[in-house]
Amino acid sequence: MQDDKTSAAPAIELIDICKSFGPVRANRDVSLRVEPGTIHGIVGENGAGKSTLMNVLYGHYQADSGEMRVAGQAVILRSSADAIGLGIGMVHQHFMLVSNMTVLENVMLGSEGGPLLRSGKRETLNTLKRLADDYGMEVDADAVIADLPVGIRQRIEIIKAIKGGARILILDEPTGVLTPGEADKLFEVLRALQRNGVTVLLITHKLDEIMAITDAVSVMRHGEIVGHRRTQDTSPAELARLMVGRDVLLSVDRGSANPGEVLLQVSELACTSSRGRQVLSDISFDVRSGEIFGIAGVSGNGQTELLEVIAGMRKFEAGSVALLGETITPGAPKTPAQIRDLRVAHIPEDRHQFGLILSFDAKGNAILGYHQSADYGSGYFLDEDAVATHCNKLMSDHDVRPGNPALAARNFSGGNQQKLVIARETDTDPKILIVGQPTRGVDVGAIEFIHRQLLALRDAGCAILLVSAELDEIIGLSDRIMVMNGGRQMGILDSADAGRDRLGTMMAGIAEAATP
Amino acid sequence: MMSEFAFQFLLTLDATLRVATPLILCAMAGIFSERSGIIDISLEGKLLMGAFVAATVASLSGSVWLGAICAIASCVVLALIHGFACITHRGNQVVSGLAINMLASGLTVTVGIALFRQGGQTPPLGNTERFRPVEWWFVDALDAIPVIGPIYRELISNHNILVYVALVMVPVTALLLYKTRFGLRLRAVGEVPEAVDSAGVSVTWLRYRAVILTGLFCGLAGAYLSTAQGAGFVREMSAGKGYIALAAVIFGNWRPVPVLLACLLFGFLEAASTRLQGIDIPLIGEAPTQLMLALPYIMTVLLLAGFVGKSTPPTAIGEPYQK
Amino acid sequence: MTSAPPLPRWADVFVLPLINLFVALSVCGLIVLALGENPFVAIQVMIKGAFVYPGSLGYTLYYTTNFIFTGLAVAVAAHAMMFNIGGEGQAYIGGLGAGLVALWLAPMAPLVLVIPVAILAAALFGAVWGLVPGYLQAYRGSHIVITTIMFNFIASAIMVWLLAGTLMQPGQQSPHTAQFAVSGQMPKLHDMLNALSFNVAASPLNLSFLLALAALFGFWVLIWKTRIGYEIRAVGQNPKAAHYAGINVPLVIVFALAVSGACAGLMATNEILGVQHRVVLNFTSGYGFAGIAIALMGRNHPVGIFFASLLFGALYQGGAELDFEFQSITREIVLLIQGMIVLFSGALAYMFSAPLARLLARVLVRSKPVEGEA
Amino acid sequence: MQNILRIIVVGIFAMLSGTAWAEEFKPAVVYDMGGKFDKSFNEGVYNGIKRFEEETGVKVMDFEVTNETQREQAMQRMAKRGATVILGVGFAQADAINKVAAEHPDKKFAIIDVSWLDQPNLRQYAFKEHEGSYLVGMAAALASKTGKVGFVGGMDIPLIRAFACGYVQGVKKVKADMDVLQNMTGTTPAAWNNPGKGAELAQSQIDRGADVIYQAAGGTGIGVIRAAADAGKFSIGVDSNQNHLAPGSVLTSMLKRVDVAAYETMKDAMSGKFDTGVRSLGLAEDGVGWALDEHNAKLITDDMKAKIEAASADIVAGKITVHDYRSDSSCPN
Repeated sequence: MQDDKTSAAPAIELIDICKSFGPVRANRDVSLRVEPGTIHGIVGENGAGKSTLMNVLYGHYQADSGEMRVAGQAVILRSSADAIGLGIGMVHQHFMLVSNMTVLENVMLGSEGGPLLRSGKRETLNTLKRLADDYGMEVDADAVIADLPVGIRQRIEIIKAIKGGARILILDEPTGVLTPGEADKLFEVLRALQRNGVTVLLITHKLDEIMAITDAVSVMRHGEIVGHRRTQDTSPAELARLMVGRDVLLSVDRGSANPGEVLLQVSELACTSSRGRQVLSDISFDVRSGEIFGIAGVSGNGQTELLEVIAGMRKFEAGSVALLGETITPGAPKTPAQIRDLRVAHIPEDRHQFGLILSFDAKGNAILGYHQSADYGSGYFLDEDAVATHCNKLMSDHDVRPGNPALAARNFSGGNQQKLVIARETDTDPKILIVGQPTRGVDVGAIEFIHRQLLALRDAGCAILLVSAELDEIIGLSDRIMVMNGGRQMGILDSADAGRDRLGTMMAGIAEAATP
Repeated sequence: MMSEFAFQFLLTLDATLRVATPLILCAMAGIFSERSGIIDISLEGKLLMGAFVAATVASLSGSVWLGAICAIASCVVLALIHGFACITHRGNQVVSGLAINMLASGLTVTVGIALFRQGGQTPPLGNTERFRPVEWWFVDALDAIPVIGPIYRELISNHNILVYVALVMVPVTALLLYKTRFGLRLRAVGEVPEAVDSAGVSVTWLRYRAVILTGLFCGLAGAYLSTAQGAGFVREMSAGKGYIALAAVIFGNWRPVPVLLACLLFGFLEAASTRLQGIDIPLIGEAPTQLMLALPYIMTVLLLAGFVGKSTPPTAIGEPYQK
Repeated sequence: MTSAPPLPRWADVFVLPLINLFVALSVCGLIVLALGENPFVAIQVMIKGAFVYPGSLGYTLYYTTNFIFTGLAVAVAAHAMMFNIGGEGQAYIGGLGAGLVALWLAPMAPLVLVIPVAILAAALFGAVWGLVPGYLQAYRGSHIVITTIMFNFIASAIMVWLLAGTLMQPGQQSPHTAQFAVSGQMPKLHDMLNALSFNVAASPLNLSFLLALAALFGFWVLIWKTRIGYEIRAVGQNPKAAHYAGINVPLVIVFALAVSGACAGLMATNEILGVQHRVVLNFTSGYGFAGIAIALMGRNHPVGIFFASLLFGALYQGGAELDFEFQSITREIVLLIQGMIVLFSGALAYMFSAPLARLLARVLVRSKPVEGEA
Repeated sequence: MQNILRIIVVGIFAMLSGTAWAEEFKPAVVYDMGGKFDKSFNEGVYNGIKRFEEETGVKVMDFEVTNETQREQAMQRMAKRGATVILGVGFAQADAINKVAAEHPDKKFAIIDVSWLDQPNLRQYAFKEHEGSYLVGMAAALASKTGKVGFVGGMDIPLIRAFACGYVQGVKKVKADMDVLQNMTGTTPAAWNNPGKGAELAQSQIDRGADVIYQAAGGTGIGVIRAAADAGKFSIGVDSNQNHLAPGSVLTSMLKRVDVAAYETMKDAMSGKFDTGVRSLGLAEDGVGWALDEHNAKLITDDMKAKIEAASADIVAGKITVHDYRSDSSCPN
């Protein structure tokens, strides 16, 4: 099936692939060529459409339109089985491993070699041995998955993907959960695969990995491919800029900040995820009244966890957070309600998961988090008229359209949903505002409106902590900028000193700037 | 005196086996469905339907085997309804199970009255319309031997053929689950259906096969109730046994051999409570039969709450699979 | 990933449930046909039996009362996305509470004191029986469905033990308590109306019916008008957002289950205080499970629950009439109808959703554009 | 024209006055939860009703209750449908009939197995089950080879204790040191309808050495009879003649002539001889007895038959008094 190198038919060729989920267009006219025997990177922010694309390629989803060719042949994949038959293997972001089964059983799954397991087992053991010899991927066949470290689990995923002689291997965010050492081991394996003629597609948002291992790279943004580069011809900074885009052009003159007292102080914060991975380590900074403190970084480098810790939504292991003089420590935590009562407002990163209850109408969402306030009722009861009045006021003040408090939140456009969340959180005249991704999935008109509001709030003396993956947004709004990478802070810059290139390289975790 | 006690204990064990048989078959049925990720609280309804159809067909045709086959078929139909709702239409598995339990309650009595006009019962079944106990070889010859003789006669021989079938079904289930391709995929689909899908195996078809097996085993259990242990169908004769079997599945952590032990334990509680009824036990007083009958439920609650042991249900149970 | 156009709200709330009900009844009609009877005649008999004969409306509303309470029990929990199928056990234990109060207090206190206390006891006992599974779900992670099933059986064992033991009326043949003194008996509506010189046929319908209507109203207020109701709905619709909003999610779950259990417990006021006037075995006789069908059909809304309860009340009362009229159909057909309704309105609720949406989209396409589309 | 007018007037008058105008005889019976084909108590009543229907050609309305509320409701319905005499089956209907009878003083009511109510229009049947049980107890003792016999009751209530007590007295009359194993199926009405458990209880008694088992357990008893037949032992039927259920294994049946009571009720009501009050039916009244027919003829030896009939005569004559458990809630042995 593999032609000689001379024929040079692309291992994979996608032409104008489109895929929508309901109203959400996950992939728009995606075209991609992957040369055989290369390691091809695909980078992009969360939600850029990378995983959808790969699932289309793996037959898990069917594209709405577009063409796909494998080794020059046009193919139609109806299921994963078709993809497997064409020699495509995939390692998913979330491991497809059954944790209470053994390594051997997991590897056999789907290719048991007969109705009884016995003969298949022997064969699979041979395969495991061969792969261990060829690629140095040694595993204990009888170990139960649950007992194995993440790195080994991923190795098993790779074994599963290539055991049947796959010529194309797709890896979706393979290093997201790996330690640096484990990631290095993974790269060795990938190189060995490449030497054996396997084409590798590597999806990641970690730029250093792209630079370290790929031959070529495609950048995705908002469901589209925004650039193809040969790795040797590009730089992390360029990729970072491509990823986070430059379509957000800030026309607002933000004027100079007038910082006052420190309202929010984070000291030596450390936090581990429920899976035991260190997601924040040694984070320290402070935010003053009247300033916007921006946190730059590619998504998934600890920003989410940082916001959640400050908002009282996540337990943490060490350090402290001081909000308006009240100190939270792991031993003395506060609930989100207690923190909100301190007049700390929180615009969450993901409005669909946290900021809104989509099935509730706009009224109901207008008081989410403030439903215990005396403004919206007395005693145990909610005063519907007061809520409706409040919602109407929010909607007209913040230009939420349509201005219908009885319309369910899911029926508003993304921009108007976000305006509603921002309206709710800023209307209380907060002392501290923590904001995550304020303009993600928001149309251009609304972006400007939202930016103006944040600045007005700053000028009114609010301390704003802003997390955004949009580099231009961070640069355009922030007075000071902290860059995060891998759960650590890479440095804090005055926005006057923060050029795109400098931030880009810091975001890629490459250079660490001196802390002013 | 002591040997009399031992003999009584032996007989209680013997009764345990008889009482536990429908539990074992139902629980093995439950293992298939639940291991594939589909909650099945309709074991009860299927058991009832199986019992009804087995007795009805046996009574009308005179053939107990035809009765058992039809019982299995009817339970498979119910299982397919469950599958259609839960797998194809991704409906709520608990609601679907409840619906099937209600349907079974209503249908058995309605059809029973229409057919036999006996208040929902079938006529009593004659000997040819029932499964009969099977006497093993050398029972009389071994009688003379102390200990082994009585054990052989009472505990091992002279059981109904379906009792042996139920016992055989446990290793069959275990082999199916742990030694075959189907079993490997079944175990995987209840944990991580995405893994099965991405390995190129149809989740839908796999789960359908699992519920069909559930129907099959439930049909046998139903046939045992009305044509082996009993001699005819009476309304609501499943009397919560399906739920006890479900409790046993949970208690046995969804694994065949522990589930068997749980069934035997629950069966023993029932057999013992029957025998201890009204008897004063030293220190305890009158045997607390209600407590003994409720013990399976109480133990299951404690287990689920993590107060005794740990229950690890299949990870994907209860969640419809959507790509 | 079949993405049908969204179903208009009115169609979702009215048309879809009616289609589901129609399909469920049609299947039952086919079964009646198979039994050799005319389903239309059967329906006529049921309607007459439920509404037309003297006193039949009273019986219908008496059954309706039970269904309102158990339907509410399921609905309250459902708003917190909890599946309470323990209504049966909660009502049973609620009956114990009402019974204990009526037995002990009635001989020495007037009705105006005994009845309210007994009602409270019913609610309280039911609440406890709902709260425990709620706690185990919220704080220990036990599956609420399995726990409530088990609690039904445990309740049943406790009641048998008590009614055949300590609480059994001495010298009696069957396991039930002694009859309550008159001040422990909920007044019958026909007695009250007759006292006001309206001439109404006797039926078991009693003041509990008004309590049920009040509970429906209270439920509406609780869920849609109070802060805690807001929290319950928020937890049910999006627990993550609820956590973000500072809501104590596990506590709200426990609270919802306690209210749910209390509603189920109140069913005992109708059966025990209103009709039996003593605690009897198995007085719940499946009403708790039927509550699931009620809540599913009524879309967890008080108006829907009322009409669904009325439908089921009519089915129960009219179903008894089938026994008189037909040789081959008995009231067990009602169980069958109940099962079909749960199947089609519950498990297969959305089977007709996508086709209906497509049909409506085709019909309505020219009428007006949808507002606020993303 | 006048004729038509007269018809109309009479018709209207008839509609208004309902029952008062031509008192038509309309009998009704309300069976209890076991249903009229329970092979036992309810079926006995059904047999009596059937005989009445066949002899007179009058159709008897009937209803089988399936839940607690329906007892009263069914009787009310029967009364409203114009029933002139309503028969309730079993003590569970006592409360309901007490109430409905009071509300309908113009109608006649009868109930079986109840003796404690007080309504002027109510006839109550009480049976001396202990006398019949005494006779089958003798039969059991005479037929037993192991020296142990058993008793399986349904729900544990005084009525069933009376069965057991009479049985024990009969057994001891034959052989004073004989063991009688006793079990009750349960404490709830479900105990009447659990043949599986009945079979288990019988098996446990057989395991302990009993070779004749008397059951008074409604539908549960079917399981007892089956288990005894499977094990090659004897069982004794109850209420109806159950000898045919397992010919050669059912030793005899304790007859409780509820069919007679039902037939008599209807017949008396039809002929206007319906008197109220408590009717106590024992051996003397032929209300209880033991069954001997072609199915068990081979099992009952002449000697057994002679001894049982002698005892029966003695009881009728008052030479033997069988103690009724219900009189003092205790059994002499």
